Amino acid sequence: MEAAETVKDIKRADLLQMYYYLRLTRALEDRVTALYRQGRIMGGVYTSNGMEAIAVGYASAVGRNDIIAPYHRDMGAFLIRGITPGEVIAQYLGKRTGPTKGKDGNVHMGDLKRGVIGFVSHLADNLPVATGVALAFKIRRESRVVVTNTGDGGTSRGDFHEAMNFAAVRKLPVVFFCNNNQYAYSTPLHLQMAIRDVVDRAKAYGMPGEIVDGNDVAAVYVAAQRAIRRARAGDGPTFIECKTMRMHGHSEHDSAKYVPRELLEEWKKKDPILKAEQMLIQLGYADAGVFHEVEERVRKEIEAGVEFAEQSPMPEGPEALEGVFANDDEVKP
Amino acid sequence: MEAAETVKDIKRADLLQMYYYLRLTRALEDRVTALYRQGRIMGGVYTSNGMEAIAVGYASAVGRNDIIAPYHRDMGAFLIRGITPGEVIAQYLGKRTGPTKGKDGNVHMGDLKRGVIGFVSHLADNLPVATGVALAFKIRRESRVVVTNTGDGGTSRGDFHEAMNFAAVRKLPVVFFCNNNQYAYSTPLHLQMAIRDVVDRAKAYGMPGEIVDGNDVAAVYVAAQRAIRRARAGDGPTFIECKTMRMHGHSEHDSAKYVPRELLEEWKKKDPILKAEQMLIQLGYADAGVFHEVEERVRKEIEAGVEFAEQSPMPEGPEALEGVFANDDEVKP
Amino acid sequence: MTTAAPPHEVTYLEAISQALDEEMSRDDSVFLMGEDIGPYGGAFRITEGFQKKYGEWRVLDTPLAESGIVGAAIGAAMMGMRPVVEMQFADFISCAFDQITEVAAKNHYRWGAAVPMVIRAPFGGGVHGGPFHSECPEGWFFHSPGLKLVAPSTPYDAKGLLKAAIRDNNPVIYFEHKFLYRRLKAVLPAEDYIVPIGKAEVKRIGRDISVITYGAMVHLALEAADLLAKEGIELEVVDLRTLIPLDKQTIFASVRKTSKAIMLHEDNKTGGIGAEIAALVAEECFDCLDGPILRIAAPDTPVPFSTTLEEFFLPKVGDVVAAARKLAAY
Amino acid sequence: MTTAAPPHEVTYLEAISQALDEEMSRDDSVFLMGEDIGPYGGAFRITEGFQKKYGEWRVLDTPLAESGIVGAAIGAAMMGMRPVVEMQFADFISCAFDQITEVAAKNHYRWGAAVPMVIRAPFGGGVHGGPFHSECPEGWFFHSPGLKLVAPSTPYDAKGLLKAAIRDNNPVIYFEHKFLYRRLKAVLPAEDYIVPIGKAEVKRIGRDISVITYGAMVHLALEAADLLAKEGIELEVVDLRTLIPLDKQTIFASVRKTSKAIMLHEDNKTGGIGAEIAALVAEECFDCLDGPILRIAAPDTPVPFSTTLEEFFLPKVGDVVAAARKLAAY
Ligand SMILES: Cc1ncc(C[n+]2csc(CCOP(=O)(O)OP(=O)(O)O)c2C)c(N)n1
Ligand SMILES: Cc1ncc(C[n+]2csc(CCOP(=O)(O)OP(=O)(O)O)c2C)c(N)n1
Ligand SMILES: [Mg+2]
Ligand SMILES: [Mg+2]
Repeated sequence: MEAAETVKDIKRADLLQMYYYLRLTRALEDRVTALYRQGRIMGGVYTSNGMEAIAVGYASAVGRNDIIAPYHRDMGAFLIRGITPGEVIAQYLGKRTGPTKGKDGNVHMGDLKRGVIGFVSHLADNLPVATGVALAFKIRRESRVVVTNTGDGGTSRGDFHEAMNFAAVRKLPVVFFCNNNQYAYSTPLHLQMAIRDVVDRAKAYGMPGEIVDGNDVAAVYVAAQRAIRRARAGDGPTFIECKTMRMHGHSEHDSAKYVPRELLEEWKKKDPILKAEQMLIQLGYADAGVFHEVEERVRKEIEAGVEFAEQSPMPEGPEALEGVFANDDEVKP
Repeated sequence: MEAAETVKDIKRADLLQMYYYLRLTRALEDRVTALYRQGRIMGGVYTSNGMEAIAVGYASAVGRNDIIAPYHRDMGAFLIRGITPGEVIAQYLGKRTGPTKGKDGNVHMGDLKRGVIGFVSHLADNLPVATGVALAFKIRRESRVVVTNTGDGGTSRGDFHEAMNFAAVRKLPVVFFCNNNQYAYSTPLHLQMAIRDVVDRAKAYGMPGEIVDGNDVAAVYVAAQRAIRRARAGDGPTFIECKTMRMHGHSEHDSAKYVPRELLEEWKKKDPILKAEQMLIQLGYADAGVFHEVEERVRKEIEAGVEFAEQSPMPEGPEALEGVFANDDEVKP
Repeated sequence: MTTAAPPHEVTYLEAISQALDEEMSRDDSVFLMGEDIGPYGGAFRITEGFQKKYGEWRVLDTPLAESGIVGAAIGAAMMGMRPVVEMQFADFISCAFDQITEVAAKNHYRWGAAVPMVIRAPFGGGVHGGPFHSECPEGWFFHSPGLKLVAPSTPYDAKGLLKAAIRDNNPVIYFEHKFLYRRLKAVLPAEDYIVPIGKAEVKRIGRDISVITYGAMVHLALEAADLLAKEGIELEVVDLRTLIPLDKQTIFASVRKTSKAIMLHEDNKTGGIGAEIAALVAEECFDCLDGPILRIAAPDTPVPFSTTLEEFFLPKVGDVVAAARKLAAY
Repeated sequence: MTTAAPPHEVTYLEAISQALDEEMSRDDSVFLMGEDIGPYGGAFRITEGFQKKYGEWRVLDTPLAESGIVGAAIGAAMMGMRPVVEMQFADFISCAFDQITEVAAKNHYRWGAAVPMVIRAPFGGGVHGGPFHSECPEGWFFHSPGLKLVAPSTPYDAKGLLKAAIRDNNPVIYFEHKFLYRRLKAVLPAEDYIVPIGKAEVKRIGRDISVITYGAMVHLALEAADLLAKEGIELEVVDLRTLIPLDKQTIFASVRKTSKAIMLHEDNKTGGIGAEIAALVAEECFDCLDGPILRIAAPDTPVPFSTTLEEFFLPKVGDVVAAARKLAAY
């Protein structure tokens, strides 16, 4: 996609594509949640419900040869990088056709061919890894960048600190997003940190930071583009805090009673899909008919995905023994 | 010692005592260095040469029931807490009379009875530990505080981040000092962090921070007192950056060729002992005669310490097996 | 499950809650730290209601920072408190590895400061948790002098060992098996009791082969023993309960009696605790051995997610039966 | 020492430098990261002059942050680089434990991404370093599937194994023994060579007792063998060289020949690598064993600082001699 300074600079087609991915993400995660409720899915289900704009926004800004290192509420980013709904559902169901072939579950998936670093449960662990990706680009003088994301809770971990600092010292081409959704599991922000804006953490590293409305896909996209441009130009990393709200429980088994209902009501009005629709209407780019078409398209794709996943084989037991080590010919030395 | 807002508020006796500890520290470390050069000391020798004012300043401000968690260039703090030059030398020589009975070397020593948390080589590891000390005070509603210190390099570790954040969130009674001596081993500050003042890191935690002339013992003392008062009053942690310069090599085997000579020349003029003498003279508290007396006293104490240490027994081999676990009666449950 | 149980029966999970509750009531210096243990009651709801009862400072929700949490627990412990840290999953203990092995474990040896602290680590597989929610990290800490490790297999031991751990003057890692949380129930004594650290238990007496195991695998061994008894092979099942310090006496006594030994654990085979016990037996009981010392353990891979893979990965009753038959033939 | 040596002899330390230098020349994707490795040349001066030769971006001084360093190496490795990370002392690897065991070790298994990375870990005692500058951390990683571990005992192996590690497509921890740095010298081949990962070496052929060991202890075993030969006891000394994957074939072949085995290592005894090898032997070679499998290792304590204590702590030639005599009597 092309460089944009404000939402007006974004092409209609690009905005519509982001809208599509918002819907695809929402529909996919809703479907996965339904499967979970039916007892079809083992393990946890963490959704980005109400926060889809962040992953969709940043992943839309990333170039074909760039790399992303998403976190556990970035479904849109996986999809934009070409991991299909079918593959995602297969992953949830432990099928051999999921990106990890059943070795790992839920959003713990990655695929270097599609530029996606696999998510590690241990929060913030992938931030130093992202700096290393950027370091490789810097050493080889490639104009590629890496974009990564973390939750507000994840910023409390030492690995966040070590990654931010290293990236800043070496002016690495990496963009750090932070999905500040007010909670880390049941822990509210004020028990997580004694600052109100996570972006204040960027100052500790001499890194520019900015706050963005995380529910506005265009705003996220524009901010991501700007930061990516900086990184590509050799001007180093940026930290972007996206203000948002976790609308579901931490995972689908969690009723999130600890979240005040009014807070959810308030944020419900700022739903990123709603916002995107209002924007598209306002810009004259789309109407209810278009939204309905997208909805239909998405519905079909999800159903096709469910079918693909359900018809995929489970891995055979002994496959558990495969893949601990890479082969000699897997990477050319 | 009593509360002081400026150097003028500090009592003569207190200032003289700090001066004494500056001299004692310098003399002790010089003596240890000499022993090292004679091949008498195994392991590393890290001195606080040229930075003595920091440990002497903060440890002088600490109350009898408070706790310190010093780092590896805080010899003055050990001494002020009552660990004798003899014990220190015994520690260096691996004697049974050192605080660790030969189990550990150099400044890796501690003694809870004297309120000193033992230093751990792994830099910044003791910062979370210090927050836990403060947490115990807070839970028990004791008006005690803990003061800890780290180098500029140590602030790059994740444990620094996790400790600072936790202390700030829970407003724990802990004071974090940072000895910014421009280098971490051979690594200059600009390769350690992309900020010029380490104190900027405090902002990331919503913690007040201040910069102090680390070569001015009175300034360090006043800043420490202020922060300790805040902590004791329940107002939470403070971060204090002491600007200083490492005047010796990282350890005594290191010639520190990587440090520009002019930088050392410049800082030599700001030597903390020189500064203290100028101040004492200016305040009319002391003159060359007093300084000479202190020098003499210190010399004798060091010599007595060397004698004590040399005459102390080495531990017997099988003592290596002792003390892995605490006994049942060591702490009352 | 719990609701259907008669009121005096408690689950393994409830036994843990009870131990925490009773120790907190008994001793003011006991307090809890961890992620989401306060109003939420912890990922597994073990501390549900605790914060209401004991207040915010004794049931402390922390930032998401395992190294910082454990470090803070160490500091508090040195000041005379008895912190009990909850890892949300044992898997995240890797983030606190340095504090545990370098600070907590070495403190007393180095300079005599006791660290009476407990880390609760919900561990183990069979819960479809995948590589990061099923780990058995005990092998790492087994090789870290200065730590005590316990791993209860029953509600009774879960309660008694946790109380003993809290009263111990050393850092203790308490491995609680997630698979057992709601699957086991028992009636526990009304009065205060502990299960002493360092004592294994012979769970089933048998003359033919010793199966030495711990945690969820104890139940696998007992199942296998039932099956094998029908063939006339009598397994003796030794539940280690404490992993460090090992109860060598009980282990050796059993092997000296049966002359044959199987080590069984859910942790990866290479470098696991079974290796140490096999080595000890090979060192100390060689003269009375009538057959090779067999090990049954998970293969050397992460814990796979998919049901088919995890099933293959985990030791099975059939593995114990097969090994026992093989040994019986000696 | 180096200066006195004839020009074609190199120390163990220089062998490491040579391997790094040659691999960096051969392959642009090889680069070095660590604390103070640039202008300073590293705490042990292994990379002295490297930054001048290869530039700031291939010999990268990092902030003081082991977890961040290893994490970055993992990321770079996934992008096709071959980072070699220097731990200033192996002891500090505990700070990077999580990145190593949870990210590097499990990546390929989980989602197929290779992590061709080497971590150089200067380890071991006998240098009066005390608890934090003498550790043998290999036992922890021995129990972490997905890592390869090597531990050379000679300059030849030091060079050859490091080159093999750098060319390997997996995370390899390279344990270089500080005690050997300047104590060993050898003439090395002029041409490029590697020592393949996974191959042990019989350092001395003997018919009576197999001593299985690695690292600095190899030399202890050889010394003991010389002494024992005078009494007519012939030790066979097996140098593992690679700790993971273990060369079981060579181990078993030796034990099958001698029928008696001693495991020797400097690491703490409980849960050490000797336990695994003893267990393997007890499992696979039981029928040919003529005596107990003995282990000689450091006791289960941190490494003490004081000379008298450290001397007591470390395995000694006399320990090997005594164990061999005991076994010979079987
Ligand atoms: C190191 C680590 N500790 C604990 C957990 C368990 N855990 C999973 S998600 C989560 C909360 C994450 O909060 P945040 O980073 O704010 O992300 P969010 O889920 O709110 O998007 C916790 C505690 C973990 N995954 N990793
Ligand atoms: C975790 C860790 N990594 C590496 C080291 C090795 N080391 C000891 S001191 C030092 C430099 C410390 O620099 P700084 O924190 O600035 O303190 P200074 O010595 O300058 O006072 C290093 C790298 C260590 N002790 N701990
Ligand atoms: Mg959050
Ligand atoms: Mg410094």
